[in-house]
Amino acid sequence: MKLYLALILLLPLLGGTINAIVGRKLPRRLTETLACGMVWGAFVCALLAFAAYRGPETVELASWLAAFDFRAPITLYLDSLSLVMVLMITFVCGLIHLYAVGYMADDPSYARFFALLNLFVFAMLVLVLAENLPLLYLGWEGVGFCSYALIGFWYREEKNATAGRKAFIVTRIGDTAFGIAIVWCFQLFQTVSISQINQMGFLMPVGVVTALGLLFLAGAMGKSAQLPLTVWLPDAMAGPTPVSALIHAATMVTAGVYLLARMFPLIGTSATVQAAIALTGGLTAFYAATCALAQRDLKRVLAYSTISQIGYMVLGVGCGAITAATFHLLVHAFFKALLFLGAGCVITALHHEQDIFRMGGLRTTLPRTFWPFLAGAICLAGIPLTGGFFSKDAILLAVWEKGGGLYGGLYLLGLLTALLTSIYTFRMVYLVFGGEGAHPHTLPRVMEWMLVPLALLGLFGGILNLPEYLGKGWLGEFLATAGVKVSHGEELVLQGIAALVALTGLSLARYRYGGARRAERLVEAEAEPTGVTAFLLNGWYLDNLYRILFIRPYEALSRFLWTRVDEGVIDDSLDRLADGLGRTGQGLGSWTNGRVSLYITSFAAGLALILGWLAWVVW
Amino acid sequence: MIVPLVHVLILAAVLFALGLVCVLVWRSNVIMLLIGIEIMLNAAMLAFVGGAGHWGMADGQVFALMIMAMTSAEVSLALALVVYLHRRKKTVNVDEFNEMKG
Amino acid sequence: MTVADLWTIMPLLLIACGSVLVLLLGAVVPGRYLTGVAVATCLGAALWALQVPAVAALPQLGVALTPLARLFTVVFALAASVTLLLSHDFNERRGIRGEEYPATILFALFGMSVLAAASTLLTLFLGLEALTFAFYILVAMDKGSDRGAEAGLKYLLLGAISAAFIAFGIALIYAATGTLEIVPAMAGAARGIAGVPLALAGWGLILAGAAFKMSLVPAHLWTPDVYQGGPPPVVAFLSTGSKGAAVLFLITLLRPAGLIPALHGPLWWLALLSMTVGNLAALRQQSIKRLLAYSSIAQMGYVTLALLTGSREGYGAAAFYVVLYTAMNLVAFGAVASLSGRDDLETIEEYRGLGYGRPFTAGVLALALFALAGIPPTGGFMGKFFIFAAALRGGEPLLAVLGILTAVVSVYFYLRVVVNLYLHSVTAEITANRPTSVEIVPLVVASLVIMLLGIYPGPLMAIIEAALF
Amino acid sequence: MEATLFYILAAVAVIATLFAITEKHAVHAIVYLVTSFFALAVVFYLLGAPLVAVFEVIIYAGAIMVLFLFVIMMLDLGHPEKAARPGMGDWWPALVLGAVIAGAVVVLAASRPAAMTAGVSVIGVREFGRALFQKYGIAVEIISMQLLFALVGAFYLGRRRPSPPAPLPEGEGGRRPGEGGAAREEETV
Repeated sequence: MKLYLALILLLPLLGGTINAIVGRKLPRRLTETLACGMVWGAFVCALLAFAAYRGPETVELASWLAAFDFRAPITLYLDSLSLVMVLMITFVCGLIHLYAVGYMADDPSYARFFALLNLFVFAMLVLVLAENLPLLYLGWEGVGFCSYALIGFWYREEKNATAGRKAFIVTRIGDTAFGIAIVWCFQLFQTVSISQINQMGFLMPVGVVTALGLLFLAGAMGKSAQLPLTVWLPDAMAGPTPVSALIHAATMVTAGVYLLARMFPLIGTSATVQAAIALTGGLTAFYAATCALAQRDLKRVLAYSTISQIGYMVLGVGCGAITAATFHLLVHAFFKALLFLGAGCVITALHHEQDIFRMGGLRTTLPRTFWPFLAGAICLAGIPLTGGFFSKDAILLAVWEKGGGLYGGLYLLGLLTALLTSIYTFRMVYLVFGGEGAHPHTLPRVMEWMLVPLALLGLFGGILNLPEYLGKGWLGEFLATAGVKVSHGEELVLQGIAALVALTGLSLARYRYGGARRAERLVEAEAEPTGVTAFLLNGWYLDNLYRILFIRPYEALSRFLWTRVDEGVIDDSLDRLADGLGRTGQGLGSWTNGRVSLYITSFAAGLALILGWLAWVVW
Repeated sequence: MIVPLVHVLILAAVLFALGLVCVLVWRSNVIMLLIGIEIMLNAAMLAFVGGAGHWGMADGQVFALMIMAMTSAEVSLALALVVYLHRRKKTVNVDEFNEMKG
Repeated sequence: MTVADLWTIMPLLLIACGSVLVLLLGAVVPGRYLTGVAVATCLGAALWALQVPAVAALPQLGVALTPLARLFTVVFALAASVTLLLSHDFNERRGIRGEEYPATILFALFGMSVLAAASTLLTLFLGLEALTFAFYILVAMDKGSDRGAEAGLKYLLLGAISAAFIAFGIALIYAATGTLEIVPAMAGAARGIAGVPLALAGWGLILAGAAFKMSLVPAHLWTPDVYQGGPPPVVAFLSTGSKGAAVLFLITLLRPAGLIPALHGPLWWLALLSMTVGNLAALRQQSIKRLLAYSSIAQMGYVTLALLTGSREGYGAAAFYVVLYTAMNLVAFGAVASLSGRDDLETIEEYRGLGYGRPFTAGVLALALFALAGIPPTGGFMGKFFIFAAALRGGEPLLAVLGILTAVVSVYFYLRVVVNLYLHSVTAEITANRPTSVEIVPLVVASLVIMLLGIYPGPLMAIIEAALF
Repeated sequence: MEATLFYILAAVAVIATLFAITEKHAVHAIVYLVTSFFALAVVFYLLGAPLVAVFEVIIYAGAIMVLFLFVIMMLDLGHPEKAARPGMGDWWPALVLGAVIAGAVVVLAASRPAAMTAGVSVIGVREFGRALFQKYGIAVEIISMQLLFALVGAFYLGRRRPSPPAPLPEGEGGRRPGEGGAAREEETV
């Protein structure tokens, strides 16, 4: 087991290092093979570890940090949660690597790209497998760094570099809270081992656990783009599409969920923290879904949908439903990777067009992309019997089970979000693939092939953890967490409601964007926002009634949330804070006015203050 | 010891403060500024000599001598720099050397 | 003084003889060969310090190669040799010639090693003054620029004042305790519940003087000007060796008796002000050298935070950070020096696109900046981690949290430079200098140290731990 | 008797220093300062440090002050009417800071005075010399290095720039007879 675990970590690291150092000198094929081979090798090791898995295991690889009575060796911890994560990460990342071979075919800086991609996988694996908090933090920051490098360094334009920096700095806010939590944990428990800390939670007063939990939550907010630290993620679309897939589906953003799940035995003992987590997740899910409704950029729609889905997972964790959250995490990893990769295909085929209102007709011209993409879309929308349906439902079920005012409200919010999800998903599908459009150019085969396994996994991911009335939930048993106990009837009713909601969303979207209406929407989209009123005069009363009653408030709300809250308040307050700090700094800088006399006076004033203080203390 | 140590130290403190005042006031003349530093160092020497007398050990006196030697090195370099800068800027006002700021 | 004594202080003698030798050789040998002699001296001293067994303080000598002194002699000697190598080609480009330069670098190193090994207040003071004195000369060494002389004057005036402060402070401590041996003197100063008042006054003066040497707010104002005006290789050494020596100065004085309670307040404010003022003032700084100057003010604030705890752990974190900081700033200023040709690359805009035009130099510069920002897996993260951990455990949660917050703010300006390095340059032609092989070697070595300390800090920490015992 | 002399000399030193720092004419200031240093030298003698007293006269009042005078004359600064004088705005902060510092040190020094040690003898030259060259032999070496480098630095700065930064024909920075006149005096130590 030790060998497997070491190899899982070392292979991507090795690939990344080799490519970083000599990648540019190697032939292109070799670089690509190396990068992909290392990740798939890690996947094979993960499979072997899975085969050999008998129970939670701690493996110490080397001593790493030791200062005075502080010890943090490189210790890996493999339990069912981390094992499942490792399998998912290596598999999805392996597919993304292969896809990237096709996507990056024309790019000269492929060596750096693959090196960073491999390092990214390595950092994520460290994060997942770490047994102690400093090691986890190392992976945590490594993921942040690689994402910064991948988002920002790519297109060499100021806009994208700024996006990378924004991602880095916003997530850094959360990281800081997390860092404080780590040091505080050490101070409280005299150890940084996660399993030990988790066992000692009951020793601490609830207030302390609550504070710790909130700090961890803040860390997760940053990395998983939860409210109010969501702003970096949509901008992070500046990177190349495989990176988006990597960040959004398999790795970075799920880190926050993983952290909360990992620390749940500790922080879950505080009801306040649970409620805060659930609330954060629920609100984020709803907020991002409304935002997604008004987007025009294909990748931004997907970005907001990621935020929304991560919100679901956080909501699940907040209800104590670790299994459900993990389940959704896995299924989401499959279908979101699928959607991003599919979007990458679409965008490449359309010469880097990202506006969904300028697309169309791809159903016939790009069928090998369309069908997998559709599979991903129905998973995302939660159409019955897909993997997404079961996993999302498991979370909603858990929320429902919690009962009470808060969780009842969150359940309704979750349902509403599911409706919105369904609407924006099919809006996207209809706009992108429906209607007529120009002929796209052909894609590298490898890109489209990668979609197929993901589509299958997404569609049939439900088998991983079937509801009880259909048989045993494998994942629930494997993770060995207390599942939610409900009667079959209740479960069926709830699933029926969820199915109904999803189908309603589908039909609403079809009504507005399907068939002939699609063209109208396109015309509408051409006009300026004020053109909407002009369109009113043309007499589509029914549609307008519907607009006024239903869609318009939502569009207004979502536009409001997106432009005002997201870009206005949250972005703006950060900007204003930065600006204020900058000004203060400038003021402090002008203290150094170049005149020695002031320097001496300031120096002497310092001395006078120190001596004055000492005299005052002694006197 | 002919007087209490405290009295010596008070004298030293007063001289030290006078030297500092001189440094703070004479921004227009770097020579006077350096003189102020000399006064401060003399105060330090006085404190050392007083301490040496109080404790009956020669260490303080050695330190005082070392300060003297160090000062002469520092002064010679400072004056060389002043001459060097004066050759370029024709001024001894330290505040006029403010090319760098911010 | 016996032969055995001589043997233990051999590193000091080597450096002193080396610097005089360089001066003498300057008369007969062309200047460019002298760098080799000087580097050989540094490395020789470092090797000797490594192989000599550490000894306890020898009362009759005033210096002793304690474990801590050995460690720092090696660090300073390596820093000096890196500086010498970095300045070799730089000085050619700038027309700084003659034997004075390498000799003075060696003299500065001499001062640092004396300070590291000092066992009496007199040798400690003289070591500190000797190294500061060497930097007065070095900063003004570039006679081609007006700024160099201006920076030299500013540094000298403030340095002389701080020398007066420290001298007076030591005088008061001597008057209060009657000895110049560091351990009994500092222990005597801390006698009683709150220390001897007279010695406390001495401590206050020393603290103010040390604040200047470490460039802590409000005695920091010289730093940006001197960093901007001095030749970059000299600034690399000034910001590392002399800062490190100043920290070591404080550690040496604090260790025998711990922190006197009354001093906690002043140190607290020094740390807080340095962290905030340094990081905030750097936010909008356009000149990279001034930016690094403000950054070094902030970094010294973190070190003060560690010292403030008065615990062995805090001193250990501070010593670790000093070693690390030496590597980081040597790389940062070394890269600036290597990129500068006839004139310095001044504003951040001038660094635009260098990531593509000068990949090596820009790469190490980016690495150093990441490390300064404290981003794992560079050493900067480890250093900050140890400091904040020590501060939290030493009972300084408020200051630690404030420090972490300022560290977050600091990420912004470090990344601003990195982003500029990797932006497409508007002007296609890159005027920055190409790194020469003499510059590449020390930069690579120092960069490796940064990475190594980030990934595997254990051994160094163990050495420091043992040395502080 | 000796105590009275001490207080008288202390007053002389303080008053002379006061005159020195308020004097607008630099040369006059130096003269006042020399007076102050003479008084201090006698104080040193009274405090049992004859050797330091002698050095104070020779080095401070003699060499260093002469060095100052030398530079003042060299730079032709002997015209007080041309020089800017510090105004009231300069004096107030300086006086406040000085008063705070002096006051604080005095408060701290006087708050718990150290006990008088009885009957301390004058430290003789022999004892002083032994301390200097045996106990602090290393310190003498350090200071000698520093003096050497004072010479080097002053020499370097005083030397006219050899040539603009272009490859030198002879390969080595021309070592001309430097006119670093300011640097000569420390050989008296």
